[in-house]
Parts: sequence; structure tokens; C-alpha cells
Amino acid sequence: MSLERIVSSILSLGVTLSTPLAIAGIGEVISERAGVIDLGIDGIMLLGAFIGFHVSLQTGNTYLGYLAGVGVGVLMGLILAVLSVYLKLNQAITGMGLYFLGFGLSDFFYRTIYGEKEVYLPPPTPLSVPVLANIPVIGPSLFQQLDMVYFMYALVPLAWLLINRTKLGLWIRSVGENPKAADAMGVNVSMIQTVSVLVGAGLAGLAGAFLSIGITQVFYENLTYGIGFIAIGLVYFGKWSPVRTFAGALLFGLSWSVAISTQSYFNAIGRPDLVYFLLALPYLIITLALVIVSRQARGPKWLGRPYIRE
Amino acid sequence: MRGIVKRFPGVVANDHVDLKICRGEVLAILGENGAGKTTLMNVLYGLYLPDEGEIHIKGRKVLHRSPRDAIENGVGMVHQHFTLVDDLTVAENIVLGAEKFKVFYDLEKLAKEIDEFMKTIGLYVDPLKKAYELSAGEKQKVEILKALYRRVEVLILDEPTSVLSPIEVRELFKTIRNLKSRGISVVFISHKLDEVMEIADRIVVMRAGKVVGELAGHEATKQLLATLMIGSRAVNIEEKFGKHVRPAGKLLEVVDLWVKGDRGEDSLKAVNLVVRKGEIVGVAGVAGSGQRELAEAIYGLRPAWRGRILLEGKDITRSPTAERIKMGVSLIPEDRLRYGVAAELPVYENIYLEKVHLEGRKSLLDRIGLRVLDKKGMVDYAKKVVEKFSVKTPSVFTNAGKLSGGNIQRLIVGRELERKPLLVIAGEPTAGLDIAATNFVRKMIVEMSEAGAGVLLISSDLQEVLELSDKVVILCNGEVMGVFRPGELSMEEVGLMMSCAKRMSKEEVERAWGT
Amino acid sequence: MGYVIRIRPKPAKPLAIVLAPVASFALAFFVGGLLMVWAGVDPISGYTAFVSGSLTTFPGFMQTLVQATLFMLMATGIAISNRAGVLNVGAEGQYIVGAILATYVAVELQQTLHPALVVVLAMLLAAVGGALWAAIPGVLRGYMNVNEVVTTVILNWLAYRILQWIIRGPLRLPGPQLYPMSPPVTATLPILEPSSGLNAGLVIAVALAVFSYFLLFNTEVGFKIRVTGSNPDLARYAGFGVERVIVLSMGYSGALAGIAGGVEVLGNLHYLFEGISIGLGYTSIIVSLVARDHPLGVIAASIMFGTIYSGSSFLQTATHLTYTFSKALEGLIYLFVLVTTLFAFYEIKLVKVS
Amino acid sequence: NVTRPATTVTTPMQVAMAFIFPGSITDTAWNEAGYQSMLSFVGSHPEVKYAWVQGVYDPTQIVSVAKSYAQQGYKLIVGVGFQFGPPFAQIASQTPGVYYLAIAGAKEYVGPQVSGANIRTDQSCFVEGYIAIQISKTKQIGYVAGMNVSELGLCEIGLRNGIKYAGYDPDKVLHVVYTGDFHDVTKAKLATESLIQQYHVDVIKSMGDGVQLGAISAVKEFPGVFIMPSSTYHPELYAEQLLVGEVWDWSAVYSQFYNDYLSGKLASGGQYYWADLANGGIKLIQGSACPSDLWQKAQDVIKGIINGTISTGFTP
Ligand SMILES: Nc1ncnc2c1ncn2[C@@H]1O[C@H](COP(=O)(O)OP(=O)(O)OP(=O)(O)O)[C@@H](O)[C@H]1O
Ligand SMILES: Nc1ncnc2c1ncn2[C@@H]1O[C@H](COP(=O)(O)OP(=O)(O)OP(=O)(O)O)[C@@H](O)[C@H]1O
Ligand SMILES: [Mg+2]
Ligand SMILES: [Mg+2]
Repeated sequence: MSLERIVSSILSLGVTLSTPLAIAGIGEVISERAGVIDLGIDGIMLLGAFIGFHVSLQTGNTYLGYLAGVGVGVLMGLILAVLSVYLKLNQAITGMGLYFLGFGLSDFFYRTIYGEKEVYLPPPTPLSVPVLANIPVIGPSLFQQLDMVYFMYALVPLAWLLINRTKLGLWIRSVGENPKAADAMGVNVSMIQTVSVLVGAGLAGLAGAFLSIGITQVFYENLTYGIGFIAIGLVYFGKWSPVRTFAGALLFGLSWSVAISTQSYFNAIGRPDLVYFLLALPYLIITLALVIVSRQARGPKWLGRPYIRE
Repeated sequence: MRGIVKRFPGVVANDHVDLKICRGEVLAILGENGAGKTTLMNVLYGLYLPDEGEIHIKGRKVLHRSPRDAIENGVGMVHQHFTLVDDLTVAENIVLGAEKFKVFYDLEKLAKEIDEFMKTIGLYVDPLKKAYELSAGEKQKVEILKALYRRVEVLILDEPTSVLSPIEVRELFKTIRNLKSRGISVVFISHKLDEVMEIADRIVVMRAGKVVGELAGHEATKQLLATLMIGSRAVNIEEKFGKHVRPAGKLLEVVDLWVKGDRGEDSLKAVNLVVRKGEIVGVAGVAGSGQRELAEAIYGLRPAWRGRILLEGKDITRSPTAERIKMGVSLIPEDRLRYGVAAELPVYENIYLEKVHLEGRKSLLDRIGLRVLDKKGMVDYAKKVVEKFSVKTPSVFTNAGKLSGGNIQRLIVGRELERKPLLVIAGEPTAGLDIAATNFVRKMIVEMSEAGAGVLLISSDLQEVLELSDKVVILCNGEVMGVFRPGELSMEEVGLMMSCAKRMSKEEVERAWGT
Repeated sequence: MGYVIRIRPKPAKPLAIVLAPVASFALAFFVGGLLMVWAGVDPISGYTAFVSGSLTTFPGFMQTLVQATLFMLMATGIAISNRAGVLNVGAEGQYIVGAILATYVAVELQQTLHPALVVVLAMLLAAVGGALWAAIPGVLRGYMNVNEVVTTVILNWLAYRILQWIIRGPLRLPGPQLYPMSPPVTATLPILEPSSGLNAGLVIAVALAVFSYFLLFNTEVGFKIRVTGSNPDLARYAGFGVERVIVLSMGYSGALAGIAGGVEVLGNLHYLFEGISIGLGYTSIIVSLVARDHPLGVIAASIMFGTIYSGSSFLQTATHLTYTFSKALEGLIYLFVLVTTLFAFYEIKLVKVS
Repeated sequence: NVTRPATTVTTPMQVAMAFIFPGSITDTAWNEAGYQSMLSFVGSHPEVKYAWVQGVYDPTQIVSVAKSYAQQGYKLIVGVGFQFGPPFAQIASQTPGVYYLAIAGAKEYVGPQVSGANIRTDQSCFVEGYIAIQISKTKQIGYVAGMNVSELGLCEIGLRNGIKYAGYDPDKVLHVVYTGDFHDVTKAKLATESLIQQYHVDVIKSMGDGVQLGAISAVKEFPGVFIMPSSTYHPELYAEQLLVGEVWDWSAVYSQFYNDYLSGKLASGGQYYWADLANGGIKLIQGSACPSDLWQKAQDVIKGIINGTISTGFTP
């Protein structure tokens, strides 16, 4: 076993795990830049994972599965938008409601529909990027990957462009910073916030669908295992920038794959109980990173507050 | 506008108001706090939907559901509180919400366009500066530019002068006249009689939601306008506040104070200051010269990274706010939207607020914060304050968020003055108050000082500072430019100091402090 | 022509305040019934089992109270921190930490000290542990402005990992056995009703809820907490030491969750293992929402949620639906509570404008 | 469809028996094994009235579900999971006349009314370790499991000794990953991939609810890698990659428990039962990837284990 191969494998797994994190995290960036915090990400991902799995299995088409994941995400986002953007309910509390709903419904649907038999989707084939895949170490781990990994690569600059270089992005930023000012200038605050929430929730649904279709090929209760909340944490770590959020997702994914890959060592030295410290490592790292970064973090000024005109 | 009615829970803010705005005129709307001026304009601008009434523009009936509709129909508004997005550049702020620019944009190119646009208008602000870097005057220019960029024909200015220095006010008036000459109508809202009389072609006076008078600019006299505004109540608009005490020993001493602003810049540099017992020291300066930071530093809301603050000789530079409150420091905050009240809590708890620190701490429970509140005492005290400062509220159990801005201001002033402080830091204590309330607050401040308290009066109303203070300090850019007694310097010199163009020598300043 | 939604706060009638949560339960159960029909379960017999298992029979109701105890403790704590404007999603982790410490104290001292003394010490340490665990996100939020939802969720995971490690390491039941769990705890809370195992934890929970009510509305600390939650800038200006208030309210919240962990180990389980909680802390967030962050309301809301837990056990045994059905039910209740409160406290009109 | 009415066969001497599963009965692992065993048990005991419920994991839920059955008149309650022992011990005295069986429950909690049972995965995994290391081209074996508890821990012991028995050093060739949870499918899948990629592991032994699902899904992406799943037999899921199938059958244990109840033996105290190779509690099935000569050799090992000439490294 060569070092090169080990490093390459750790990288590859890290990138794979960070993909759903980054996609959901960037979605969260977009909705938070517009001032709406979506705490229901994990629930949306769960429902996206189930619906994506279901549709992909029934139609035999992976992409229809992803699309369905996006669709159900948008639907969940619509609930959040109606309750918190239009009816001005507390965003954090509404978001938690979405989480509970997604958590319960996804498994309930799954068991009702697939109660009898565990079913797998066929394994996906990684796509390899011509030339780049041949670079030693990073080639295979970064450029011989699943479709959604490439989607993530594209999403990072696209989200950056959307936020920083487009009219919609200007509106999104202004609505998150000072909705009153935006409103006074004729920007439709509720509409922009709704659009951002829907985009964010759609991405979360997609991230969930990738989890079941791309990674596990099977659905199981609570498939996300809290990844959605980590994604929200990454937004803070990433200071509301899609690029840094992506970096945070990589950090988490990599620290997890390092932790898993070093387990054998602790077993070998006769301290298997320490395995649980290793498993805690990614969470520790992300907490520490948050603490270090948060000193200068400053989110959209109106984040989490409903904008009420009168 | 015809028969506009707008109700809020408990108030009729506009009660069948008719208003006409002619092309190319400056129309002033005058009225006490809560008269309904802002509400009426918000209705015109589409921020509020009227409960009744219609709006006609150029003979066509229109519906303004949002500012977007209003802008389309040529109505623009500059709000009492600036509505700029701090993190965006001037250029971005100007184009925000305008239909004209494309899906993708390039900041540089956009800036160039805006640059040209500003030159044609004759109002200039660096388009690549971010909004938070601007001075109050510049911000206002951007606000006006925003409206003009959308080719409005009616421009509403809601209390535009309250945050400007005298020089900036003069500039604003120049701009208004310029707009007028281009055929744009300007609606000018204010409490200040002088300003209204100077600029307006026509004056509409509102009281309690109704229009109570309308007259041409040249017909107006102060006395007439005041009577219309306030009604039958007798007022003396030029009340003088003679003082009969001599300042005694040093109460507050600020030595070489350096303080950082919100974005890490030095907003106070080597400031020295003395307030004696029984003395009112006025602080004047253009908005953003460090007044707010000075108040916050003395009150303990903002750390001093260099220098000392002494209260009655005791060093309080590092004392927490609670400690300072206990020692008798009180602050009327300038930013009453932010620091004003806890909206979901009842009036009586909002009035009690800092008095929590002033209760004795006898038992151990008291000391660990488990002291049981004396509700009856709190309510009685609140009733007293409400009455004395005429806070209009259904009861002291009403949530403070339900009060109007002016009444919240009264509540705050009452809360801060009624607890008999040694030192009052009064930040814009009369901003946004009407004449009667203004007079009352001024009287209270003078009375406090006569009773032996020291007052640090921070106000952008230069007239107010000169009239009330025993001594005046001029700040510019975080530095003390001069210290003098009212009347010692000409308005000319004061204006120069406020714009950093003139500075008194060290000796002169020291001499001024010495007396 | 057009429509505009207009929302205005209105004074809520007392009846509406009570009816709002009740209506949301009814709505959620209705939708739950539809889901059952879809799943091929007869909703009538399902809900009959539900009600007899939670309310109408004595053992059922006792079981409801056993469940309600933990919710009451955790939701009271969450209500207090909510009042300070901090959303504690970490009750789960604080509960685990409390359970670990209570077990630790009991296992270490039960041979040497009087059981009553051991119980008191264990509960105290559970409270302190929960408080400290909650103080971490409190400090991060108060002093560094890190969102507490994120940190508390992460800390839940950490607490769980520590639990897994501790029952394999320091707190492992010695001897050759295959199951990582703690030695049995013999210093236990008094049992109130033997057939259900209802224990003194309920008394502690009710007492703490009442105390929290008093604390919140009648003491200086409570006043500071409410001002901070309503307007933190004002609280800072009033010299309340907002950071401290936030840390304190989080600490208090965590202490109650820690006590819940202690109650579960000393009152109910009498041992510690890695499955001591799945999501009780999360459900408690819903409980405090239903109670509108009012400690006395929490008592009632906890009993409502106790019925869901004990009732859904009967629903499960009668229909083979799994616990995730009751999770979905909780999610629905949560969202309906939001909506019904909205209608109780706000006047909502679709205004036609022409 | 998940729901079936509880089967009721009315005979005069009817005993009601309830089964509680901690996870999904279709997990192709632990729960499904327990569920299939139940079906086979009640198939041969039509006089038993039975009921079951899935997804009951945490102790408070266990207590409340078990009591709900006791109230409904069930006399025998079987909990299929290591976590059932303590809650059963706790409520036994509150429900006189009801007898509990905790599958994989700790011996410590066996007492009046509470019995326990476990499975000798050390035996099966010994055989599997022996086969795996000989078939492996890279001579690297992976073991992916949820947590280091009970039958999962026993399996690790068996694997080590089986490998040693075949003449290899388990410290050098066996790579173990515990994901820390039974349900975290995503990370189990990625962890399995990491073993395959980093250590060139080409035989995977998997065990534990959702974790096994993840491991299977990883193996399906690597055609040359073999899998030895646990507890249920699903050759259709991994056709040509199946090396050894391992099926757990608790029906013998259920029967013993039931008979001990009828004979009154339980009234005198809880029993402890083992499912093993000898009593048919564990069955090993030749996978399509396992050559017949090796399988024959393995049969001798099985015989040795059953008659005690070969030690698996664990004695109950
Ligand atoms: N959003 C609102 N909700 C409830 N009441 C309001 C609201 N806005 C204004 N009011 C009330 O309507 C009345 C008119 O307020 P308005 O702001 O129009 O007065 P104004 O003339 O602009 O006063 P000021 O000089 O203080 O700015 C006041 O009694 C005020 O309390
Ligand atoms: N529309 C634009 N045209 C030209 N330059 C721009 C434009 N928008 C941003 N920039 C410049 O691009 C650089 C990065 O922008 P900015 O600081 O907004 O991004 P960031 O904070 O690093 O990332 P993010 O916006 O994703 O949070 C800055 O130097 C900024 O001035
Ligand atoms: Mg006003
Ligand atoms: Mg106004």
C-alpha cells in the first residue's frame, strides 16, 4: 500500500463526503445572504434523499431522481417562505419545524412504500475528466468522481458570480443587509427572499438526493445523520462566502476521512475505545474552526429578522 | 391626495387628509410629533396602504402598493433615517432596484456611468466608496441621487436637516433650489420654523392627523405657524433658559481619550474634556465626528484603548456600565430606535430599567441577582414618570413598542432624568420632538444642572447647543477643535471649526477648560 | 387591482391562547390520520389505542407522566434561554452530559455514602455538567457571536461520542461482558407509583418549572433575561452585561437538561448506556414552543407531548407504524402551532386593493 | 405494505408472545434476522398468538412499548437487541407473570422473569476469517461494523483467530472500522471504500443494521471485492461477490424460551441461551465466489469448532 494511494483515497473520500455538505451549505449561503436563516436543511435533505431515491428507482433515471430532490426541496422551502417571509414567523423556529417534518416524513414514506424489502439502486459510474484525472494523487481523487462532485465544482464559482456580479445578487445582498433600504428603492423584498430560500432549499434537496442516489444507493432512516446542521455551521465558518463555505466542507470531509482511515492504528495499539475520540474529531475541528473564525465574522445585518414594513 | 385615512391600532395617523403638490414647487409640511406627516408621505410612496382615500397623479388615479409603483409614477422619497445598504458602494446603492441595468454587471463600468450621471445633476459623491464610509451629508446626497436616477418628479424629504451641520444645510438648500429650477417638486418635512420659512413656497400644517392650515411661504410668521401647529395651547416658542448657578468642582474629567469606531478606525483622538457640577457642556460637530463614540465611551459601552475617564476624581475608565450607572451616570441615547425600549415589555418595566442597579443589595439572594422585584413600586414610579414627562400611553402595562416615536423619546428622557443622576449625557435629546416637548426637555436639562448635576449635551442642533451650554466643545473628525463660551466666537468661526478648517491653540483650549 | 397580505398584532383573547395549541394538535392528528389511511392503517383503531395507552387508562396516564417528566425539565430550560433570545438546540447533549456525571457520582460513591446523599450529589453534578456544556455555546454566542444553533448541535454529537467512549473506558461495567454499559446505579430516586416506575423526578420537574416561572417574572435576573431577549442593545446600554445574561440563561437551560439526564439514570434506568436518548432534547424545543416559552405552560405542554410518546407506543404495537410516524406527527404539531398562534396573536387580512 | 393484523389462532391454551425490534425489519441485517426467525417460530407454533413492532430503540420507548404489551395480555416479550436487558430487568417486577427475553442481552441482567440469549458469532467469523484470508489475493481483510458491542465484538475475536488458524498474522492483515453508529449508512459506505482503496482489502466482513447496508453498497462498486454479510441471506443483492452467507436463526432460542415457559422452568429464574453452529442458530452458506475445495476444508473447521477441538478464542 503506497502512501500516494492512501493520500489519494483520503482525498477522494473527503471530497465525496464534502459534496452534499458544500451543496447544502452554498444553498444556505444564498438564503442567508437574503436574510433568511433556514434551520430546516437537515429535514429538507432527508426528504430530498428519500424522494430522489424513490423517483430514481421507479424511473431508472438518476437525473430525474436529482430533479425530484430539488423539487421536494423547493416545496419545503415554500413552507419556510410562506411562514417566515410572508407571515413573518420566527425563522429559527419555523426552520426547526421543517427539520422535524422532514425527519419524520422521509422515514414514514420509506417504510410505507418499501416496507417489505431493502432495495438498492445500481452503483453510479464515476466520470473521469480526460487529462486532469491522470495527475498523480489529486487526479483520481478530484477528477474521477461522481456527477454531483463536478456540479459542486461548478456551483462554487456560479454562486459567487450570482451573489457578487448579478443584479439578482445585488438585490439579495441588499435585502439581507438592509431590507428597508431595498424596499424603499422598489426591490420586492419578500419576493427576493422567497427566491433565495427556494434556491437554497432546492440545493439542500439536491444534496439529500445525492446522498441516497450518489453515495449510499439505499435509503435508511435519518440518512443524513446531522449533516444538514454541519452545513449551517459551515456557512458561519465560511463567513457567508460560497468559496469559504466550500473550503469548510472540504475541511470537514477530509478530517472525517482521516479519522476513519487512522482507526486501524488505534485498534492495532490496543486502544479501540479511543476510536470514539477519532469519530468526534471532525466535530471538534469544526467547532474550533468556528471559534477561531467567528471573531471577525459578520453576517448579513438583517439575518434572521423578519422584515415588517408597517 | 384625497381623503387619505390611515389608522394604526389606537391612532388615526391620517384623518381624511387632502394634499396637492404642484409642479416645481417646494411644499413644506409642518407639524408636531405624531401629527402624521411621515405616515402621509409613506402612503404616497407606497410603503403604507391607505385605509381610505385616493391618489391622483397628473389627473390619473393611481395605486401605490409598494415603492416600486410610486417610483414608476415619479414619486421618490428620502427618509428621516437613511436607507442605504452600508455594505454596498454608492453606485450600487444608486442603481439598486432601478430597471435600467443588466442582469450581469461590472462594478467599474457601472461606477463610470454613475459618475457621469452625477456630473449632469451637479451632485457628486465618489461612486466607489461604500455607504458606511460616507458622512451624513454625503449619504443624503446619495439618497437624493437615488431618487433622481429614477427620474422622479416629486421628491419627498422627511426631516432632511436633522442630521446636518449648518454648512451642509446650506448646501442642501442650494440643491433643493436647483431641483426646483429643473421642474421637480420637493416636499420638505420639518419641525424647524426657520428652515421652513426660508425654503418653502407653500406650507401645509398638520395636527393630529389633519391638515389644519395652508399658507404661502411669504405669508408665514413664526407665531402664526406655531399656533397652527400646536393649536390653542399657548406657547412661547423662543423660551429662554436663564441659569442662576455657578459651576462648582470638577465632576467628569476626560484625559487623552482614544476610542475606536465600529469599523476599527480611531473615532476619538486625544480628547480632553471637563464637566463641572452644575455645568452644561455642549458638544457640537458634524454628524459622525465622534460625538456618539464620546457618549458611549463615557457611559461604558465602548472601551477606551488609551486615556482615562474620571468621575469625581475616581478612575472609571475600566468600570462596567452598571458601575457607572450606580455612580450616577445617565445617558439619553442618540439612537433611540436601537437603544430605546424593549418593545415586547410593558412601559413600566422599560422605565424601571437601570434602576435595577440602584436598589440596595442586602441579602445574599439580592447579591446573586435573585432579588425579588417590587412590582408595585415599579408601577408607581412609572406612573409618576409617565405623568411628569407626559408620555402618551393607554397604561403603564402597555407594551412599549406600541408607543409613537415621540412618546418613546419622552419615555427615555423621563427614565434617564427621573433617577436623579449626577452626570447626564444627553445625546440629541430633542431630535424629533415638537416645540412643546422640546421646550420641556430643555427646561428639565437646565433644571438638572441647576440642581447640581453636570450635563454633557450632544446635539447636532447648533442653536440648541449655543443656547443651553455654559461651554461648548467642537469636535471634528474625532479631535477637539476648540472650546469656548457661547458668544465668544462668531458663527463663522464655529462653522470653520466644525469642518476642521480652524483649530484653537493648546493654550486657548486649556484656558477655556480652566475657567 | 391586486391583493396584499396585511398582518397586525392584536391582543389575544385568553381563550385563543389556550385553543391555539389544542387546535394545532387536532389538525396534526387529522393529517396524521390521513397518513395512516394512506399507509393502510385504520386510523380509528390506531387512535383508540393511542388514547387508551396515554390518557384514559391509569397505567397509560402514569406512563404519560413518566415521559412528561423529561420534557418538562428540558423544555423549561429551553424556554428560559429562549426568553433571553438564545435558541438552545443542545438540550440533547446537555442531557447526556448530565446522565454521565450523575452515573459517575452514583457509581463512585454509592458504596461509601448514604444513598440520599449520593442522589443529591449526583443531581447537583448533573446540573453543573449540563450547565457547563451549555455554557460553551453560551460563551461563543455571547462573546463571539457564533450562532448557538450550530454549536449546540455539534456539541450534541460530541456529547454522544464522549458517552460512547466513557462506557467503554472509565465507566465500563467491569468483568467479562460484551455490552458497554455502566455498572448499575443503586442510589436511586424514590418511586412514586410502582407499577409505572413514576419517580420523584416529576416532583423535581414541576418544582423547577414553578421556580423558573418565579425567576423569570419576579426576580432581577429574570428581568434582565427578558430585556436581553427583547432588545439586546437596550440591555447592553442598561448595563446588564448581555454576554453574562446569555451565558447564564444558557447555563440555566443546560442545568435543567442535565438534571433531566440525572433523573433518567437515577429515577428510571439505573444504569447508563449509549442509547439513553434519541431526540428527547429536540422534541423539547417543540414543547417550549407550544408553551410559548412560559414555564407554567411548559407543564401542560409536556403532558401533551407525554401522551404522544406513551400513546404512540400503543399505536405502534397496534399498527406496526414506527416511531418516525410520531416524529412526523411532532413536526406537524410544531408547524400547526406556529400557524395557529399566528392567527391567535395577529390579525391577518388579505386586503383587496383597487 | 408494512401492516398486517396480528395473527390470531384461537386455541384453548393460547399463549401470547410479543416481539420488539429496535430497527427496521427489512434492514437485511440484525432486525430482519430476528423477524425472519419469528416467522419461522410462529410457523411451527401456530398455537402462539403473536405481535411485533419495529423501530423501538431507546430505553424509555422500550419500557413503554413492553408495558403496553404486558397490559394487552402478552405473557412472553422478546426484545431483539442488546439494549433490552436493563429496561426489561427494570420493569419485570412491575409486571408480574410476564417473562422477558433479551436477545443479545447482557448476562448481568438475567434474573427473575428476565432471560437472555446470544449468538456465537465468534464461531461463524472464525470460519469466515479462515476462508477469507485464503481467498484474498491481496491478503488484506476488512471488517466494517457499527460498534464494538456484543455479537459485533465477538465476530472480531473470531475473525482474528480464524485468520491465525489459517497461518496469517491478524494484526497485519485485518483492518477494522467501527463507524460508531448502527445507522450511519453514508459514513459506513465511505469507510468501506477507504479500506478497499487504502489497504487493497478485497474481502469485507460486515455487520450491523444500516452499517451493513453501507458496506454492501460500497462493495457493489468494486467488482473484484468479496463480501461476507451477516445475519440474513440475500444472494440477489451481491450475486457473484458473495463469499460466505451467514444466517442467524433465533427460532431455536425462541422455542427453548417458549418451552421453558410452558414447563414452568422460567418461573424458577431467567435462563441464558446461545444460538450457535451446533444448534442451528447460525448457518453458513457457500457463496458463489467460494470455491468448493476451500468450502470443504471449511466444513472440517466447522466440525472442529462444534466438537471443541478448535478454539475460537471465546468461551461463554
Ligand atoms: N407603524 C406604525 N404603527 C403604529 N402606529 C404608528 C406607526 N407609524 C406611525 N404611527 C402613529 O401614527 C401617528 C403619526 O405618526 P407619524 O410618524 O406620521 O408622525 P410625524 O408627523 O411624522 O411625527 P414625527 O415628527 O415624530 O416624525 C403617531 O401617533 C404614531 O404613533
Ligand atoms: N461587480 C463587480 N465588478 C468588479 N469588481 C467587483 C464586483 N463585485 C465585487 N468586486 C470585487 O471583487 C472582490 C471580491 O468581492 P467581495 O469582497 O464581495 O467578495 P468576498 O467577500 O471575497 O466573497 P463573497 O462575496 O463570496 O463573500 C473585491 O475586490 C470587490 O471589490
Ligand atoms: Mg414619526
Ligand atoms: Mg416623521
